[in-house]
Amino acid sequence: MSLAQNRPKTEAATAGMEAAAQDRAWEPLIVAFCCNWCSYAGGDLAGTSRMQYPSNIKVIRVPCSSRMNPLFILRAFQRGADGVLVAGCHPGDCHYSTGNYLVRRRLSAFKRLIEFAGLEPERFEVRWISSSEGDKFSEVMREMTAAIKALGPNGKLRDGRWRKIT
Amino acid sequence: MIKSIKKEHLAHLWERLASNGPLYLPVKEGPALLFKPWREGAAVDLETVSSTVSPKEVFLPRDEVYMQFSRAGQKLELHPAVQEPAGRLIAFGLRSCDLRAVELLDMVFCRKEPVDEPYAARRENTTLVALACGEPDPFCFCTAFGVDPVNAPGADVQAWWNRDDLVLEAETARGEALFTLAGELLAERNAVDRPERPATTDFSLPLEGLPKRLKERFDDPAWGRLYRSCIGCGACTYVCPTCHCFDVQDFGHHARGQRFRCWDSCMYKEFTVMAGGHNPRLTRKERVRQRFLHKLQYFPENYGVYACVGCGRCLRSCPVNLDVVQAIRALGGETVEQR
Amino acid sequence: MAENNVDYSAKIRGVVAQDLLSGRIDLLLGWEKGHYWWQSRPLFARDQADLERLAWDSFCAVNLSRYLVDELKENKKVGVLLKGCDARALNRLVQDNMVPRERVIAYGLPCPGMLNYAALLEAAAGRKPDGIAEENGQVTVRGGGVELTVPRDRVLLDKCRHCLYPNPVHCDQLLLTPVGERQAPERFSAVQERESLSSDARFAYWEKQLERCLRCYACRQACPYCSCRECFVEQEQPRWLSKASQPSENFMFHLIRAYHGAGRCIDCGECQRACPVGIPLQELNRKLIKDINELYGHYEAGLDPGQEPPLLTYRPDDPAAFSEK
Amino acid sequence: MPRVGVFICWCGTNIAGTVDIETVVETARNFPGVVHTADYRYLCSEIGQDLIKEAIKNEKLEQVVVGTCSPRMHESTFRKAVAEAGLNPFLLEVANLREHCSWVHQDKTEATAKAIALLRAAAAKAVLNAPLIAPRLDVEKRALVIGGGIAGIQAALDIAEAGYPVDVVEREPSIGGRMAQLEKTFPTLDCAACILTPKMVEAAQHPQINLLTYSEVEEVKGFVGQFDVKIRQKARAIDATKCTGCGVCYEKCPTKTESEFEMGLAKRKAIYVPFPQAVPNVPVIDRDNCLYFRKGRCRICEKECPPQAVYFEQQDQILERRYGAIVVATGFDQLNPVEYGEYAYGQHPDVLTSLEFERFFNAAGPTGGKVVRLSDGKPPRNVVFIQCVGSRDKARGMNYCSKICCMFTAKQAILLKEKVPEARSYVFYIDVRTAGKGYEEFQRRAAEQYGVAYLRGQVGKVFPDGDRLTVKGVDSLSGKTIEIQADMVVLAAASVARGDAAQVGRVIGINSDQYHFFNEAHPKLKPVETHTAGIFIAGACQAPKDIPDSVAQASAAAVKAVGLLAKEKLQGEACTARVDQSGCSGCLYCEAVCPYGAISAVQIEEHFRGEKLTRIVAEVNAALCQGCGSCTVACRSGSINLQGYTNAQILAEVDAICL
Repeated sequence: MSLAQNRPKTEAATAGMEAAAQDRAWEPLIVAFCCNWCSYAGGDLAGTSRMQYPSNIKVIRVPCSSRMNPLFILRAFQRGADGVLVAGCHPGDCHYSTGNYLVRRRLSAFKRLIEFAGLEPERFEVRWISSSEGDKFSEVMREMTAAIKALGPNGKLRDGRWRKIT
Repeated sequence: MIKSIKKEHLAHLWERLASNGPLYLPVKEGPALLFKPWREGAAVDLETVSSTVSPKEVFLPRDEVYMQFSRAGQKLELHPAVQEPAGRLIAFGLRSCDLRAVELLDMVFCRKEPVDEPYAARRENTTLVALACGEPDPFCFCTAFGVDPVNAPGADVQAWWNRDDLVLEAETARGEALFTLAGELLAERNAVDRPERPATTDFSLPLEGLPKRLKERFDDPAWGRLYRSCIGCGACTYVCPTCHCFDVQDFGHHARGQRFRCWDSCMYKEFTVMAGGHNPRLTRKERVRQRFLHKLQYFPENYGVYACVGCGRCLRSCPVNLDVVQAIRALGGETVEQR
Repeated sequence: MAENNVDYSAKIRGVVAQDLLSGRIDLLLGWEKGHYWWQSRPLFARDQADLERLAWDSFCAVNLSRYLVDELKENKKVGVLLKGCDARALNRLVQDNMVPRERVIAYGLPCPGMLNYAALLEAAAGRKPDGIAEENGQVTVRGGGVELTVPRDRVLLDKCRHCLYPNPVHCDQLLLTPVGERQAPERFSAVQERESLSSDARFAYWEKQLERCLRCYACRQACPYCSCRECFVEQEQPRWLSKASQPSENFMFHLIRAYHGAGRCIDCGECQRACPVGIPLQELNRKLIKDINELYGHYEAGLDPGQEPPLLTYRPDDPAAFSEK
Repeated sequence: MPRVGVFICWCGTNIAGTVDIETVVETARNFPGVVHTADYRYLCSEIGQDLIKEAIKNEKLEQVVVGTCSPRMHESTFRKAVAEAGLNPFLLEVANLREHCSWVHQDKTEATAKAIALLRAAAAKAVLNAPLIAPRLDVEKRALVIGGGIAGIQAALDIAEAGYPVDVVEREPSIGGRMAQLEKTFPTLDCAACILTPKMVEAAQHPQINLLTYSEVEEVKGFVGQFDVKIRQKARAIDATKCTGCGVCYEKCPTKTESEFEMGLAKRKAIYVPFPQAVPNVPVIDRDNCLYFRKGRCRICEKECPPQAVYFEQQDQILERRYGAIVVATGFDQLNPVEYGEYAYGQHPDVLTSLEFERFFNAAGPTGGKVVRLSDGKPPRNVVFIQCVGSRDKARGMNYCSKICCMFTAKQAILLKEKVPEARSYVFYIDVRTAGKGYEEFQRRAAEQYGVAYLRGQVGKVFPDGDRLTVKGVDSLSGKTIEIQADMVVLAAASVARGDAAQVGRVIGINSDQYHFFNEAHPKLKPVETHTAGIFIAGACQAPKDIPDSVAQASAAAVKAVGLLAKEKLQGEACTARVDQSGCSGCLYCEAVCPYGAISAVQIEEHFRGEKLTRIVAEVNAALCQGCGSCTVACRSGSINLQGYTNAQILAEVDAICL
């Protein structure tokens, strides 16, 4: 069995960073969790309106932004996401009345916590995008991709093992 | 062969010894003392008697990969874990209790078939340097289990302090190889007397005939009193030099992943949960009893020796001060404590 | 306090003995001395003889509230000795429906803060202390024929240093005289210090701290808010995280452990005290307390069980920690 | 590993033009579980759907993944297809390869790579899909209309005419609402009472309509098809079964107080009907003002009442009833312009709101139908109408247009000219908005035939000047300052949501906009639905609107309600939350965050060391749950999970995307 397993873990933590940097043409991976009723539909509208944005964004549909367990966000970072976005209806417009009001509290607290742990603020964002805001959807996606590109690959919270098995 | 080195030159020695492979030694990390591979600037502490966590992870890492798997369509494929060439390890500064514990782990993992290959490989490649204890910690009670704080059988090198000199005596060929590696950093020495054996805390433990008495007292109500303060964490098992249970888990995704083993603790309620949900050790009572009986009855029955070395780590680390001494006192005496 | 140990212990013993012997309670949760003078461990007293061992001194750090969850399965009514933090812990458990309050008799013990053995060792300056005496906010450490006196504040447990509520709230009976107001402690100073660092420096700090995590879960087991029957950590379906000692897994565990206490953590510091490798866990919890207080109004978990935890409610005009444009 | 089939749609060239279908299909073949792959030009076509159905049968597929347009577009189509082939419809997962991929990216390599990632995520989720069955719910064949104004009356009549019983809850002692306060209506100048009163009577006499006046909704629980509503019927202190409506009681009552109906411009008695045409024509005793209720003496009305209908001991009644659908038509208020100090409202008796002014034209109104100054009883010569008081006022956070003011001002100016031919009207306006059939013509008539002077500009200040009022404004067309000596000033105060609209919305379970007008589910396509299924809105509670719009919306809401009531059973939400009781520790944080009250505590029994213990756990009412999943995050132990979007499924999607 490998002795490398015994390597000090701090090295393993940066291994993800190194591995990502080694990719010749690094492109950030951004996971966007969008609520079905507003933001996902906003994404659909961006599509129907052919509003281009970078393909780095990959959307996962959730019924409501209040379905967003912070563990999903950490999981994405652990498995190599360079940025994570949660998008929901504007406060007051929640399909389920109050979901995004709760999200605002939950994810504000969580965002500050992971920033406290050392994650750059740009890497985790929450945005309100309505179903009629196709333009905003594509703009947010462009802005976020640019911000993450400027930051470079994320090694923090990332699991060094993931790249080995993938 | 006896050699020595001045205390102030030790940093050079670490650098030299670490050049050939990881050099594990006690390093101060925050308030904890941990066996870690030496790195430039590491706060090596050879004074404190016992490390917070035992050095067992040198041989039994907290996690290690067994194999990899991948899946395409309906087909599942297994692949060996990526092997990296085995290198030499040096574990420096283990105490006599730690050495005794290594011996116990050997009994479990490599003295009998089936041999645990990853453990055996590490053990085979490791040079063990024992360090004699000066003044023991109040938690130390190793002498109760027949451990000699200044003399550790099984070590490749036995070291002890002589004022500001660290004196080292090679006991094996591996120990001599270490001297060769250290080269000019170690000075030739004439024989130096080993330090006197210090007194450790005397808890007056009734160890004579203990396994037999415990066996009779499996259902004693005293267990029902003893366990209550246990909060069910795994601190005692993880700091313990002889606890060696592990779990096997997967990491990855259903398309690809790896299977690894990692430390586990019999104090966790999930430890014995079976596939259908049944848990034979339903409450903390059964788990606490299991842990102490394993150390004090089952291990002696199987290997003829107690699986406690009196290092005192559980006395120090248990958040509620429930430890092996407590257990022996409550259930191990001529009569069972009635409260 | 140690000077008058016997008196206080005897006084407490007197009151609880009446309740225990009259059958008002079936069990009393208190403390007794451990192997060493600096250890006081949980006592589960059922009769007068058990009560003889009851001790109240400066080492009764263990929070007894959590034992109520299991002990109430076997006992009808349980009495429990509670320091300030322990009383808030009981409120936490009551609010989370883990403990039926009506089956508990809570005896409050105003607490001057518990002492830290490691700090006493340091105060003893290399000598092996064999006991202490306390008077007027001073602790005298005896050892090796010498006596050294230090201010009590210097040898407190970390968890007690910034205690805001040393007097137990919502108790059925207060057994001792309330202690005076603590001087305004700088509860968030460590958090602020960390906040002033760059992202990378913060990450490096936490990486170093969390690297030594054993995943023994003592922090969780000692914690009054970690009262779940099943923890996400151990769940198999789905497997949120494994027991692997990997930095990312350690981060995930500790960030979520702290996050699950968002708006719920009573800031008792048992997590940090229980940690065998001394990870400054309370900093993560306090970060959340500080932010939630800043964003959504002041809230102290455990003080008022009737007040809704801040993450279970909202105001339409709440601020956010992200852009709402 | 379940047997998975993956189907990729070209969508003509919509997907295939940007995504390399062949590469995607090749890659998908090796996804875990996949046993079958296919692609087709238009998967949503009948042939395309057949392709899926046949594969399900031939390849014994257990899960289906389609890479197509947005699931918001065709998920239901493919669910149906899957169901027709004998699979549970929820064993289908959609990867959005069009709106979220081929339409927003141009580089074929990039788009193809992303398509694979999205498809991989869908496949990873699919293998964890479980069959789900949407609950079938009963429908209570009765509707509730909240609010008895013209919108509520219309909705009630339409529902009743369709054959369903309707209860109308009106908080005032009579139905009629705001329209009852109007003298004439624009643009026809019909007498409001002449067209409203017959409707009121029709509602009162309709066998399917039950009027609950002087009543308020206290609680709405339940869900579409089964709303359980508590209605408080306030005690009138009159036995309505005995009362003949003769009016002797209020003739004899010695106590006077301000009439709400007359906007405080006239008095009414402590026992009263709000207006002569009130329906029902049963008085109410105003307990705050009645001498007997205040001081325990008087009882004149009781003595004088011929049929002995006065019944002081009457108590409020709580009516609990189940309804299948609810129409909310709670109307609006007119802004109290007292805070707009520049207009001197409240400082001078001749500064009025338009609704107050309206009452001057009514024969039964405070002035007996004469338009006179309240200060001296003389008819006014110069009347200044000020538009947009509180509307289109960004500075004060009131951005919207109140819609009806331009028209009612034109109407009042015309009525004024008819009553007081020598009077001159001046209208200060920002814009004149007359969108509506016949509206423009009507306003032009006011300006051209009735000589109403329209001045484009805003009034800076109104000051009392002796017995007259000086109005200072700026004509924005000429830029000149205008000063008018006015005898009366009429303020077109904004139409605002009812003062307690937000509170009412919370009780009913619908949300409102920043101005507290209730929100429709979609501004264009669902104008009368709300986000809560089974609750509809009509009239000015949704936004300011005139009578024809209110009536039209009321009929629309009625049709929606009738459509619902006509259903035998309703299909509930399939993706609902579910509790794993073994892990649930009963903290009930889930209950606290559930917007639908779908979660409650239940006691369960467990065995522990041979003894029976009881403990509390959470339970989900699947009929109430709408599947938002907020509870799953409040649950730290993951013991409550959302079917269709389980924790395991979302994690699998994350992993797959990060592969």
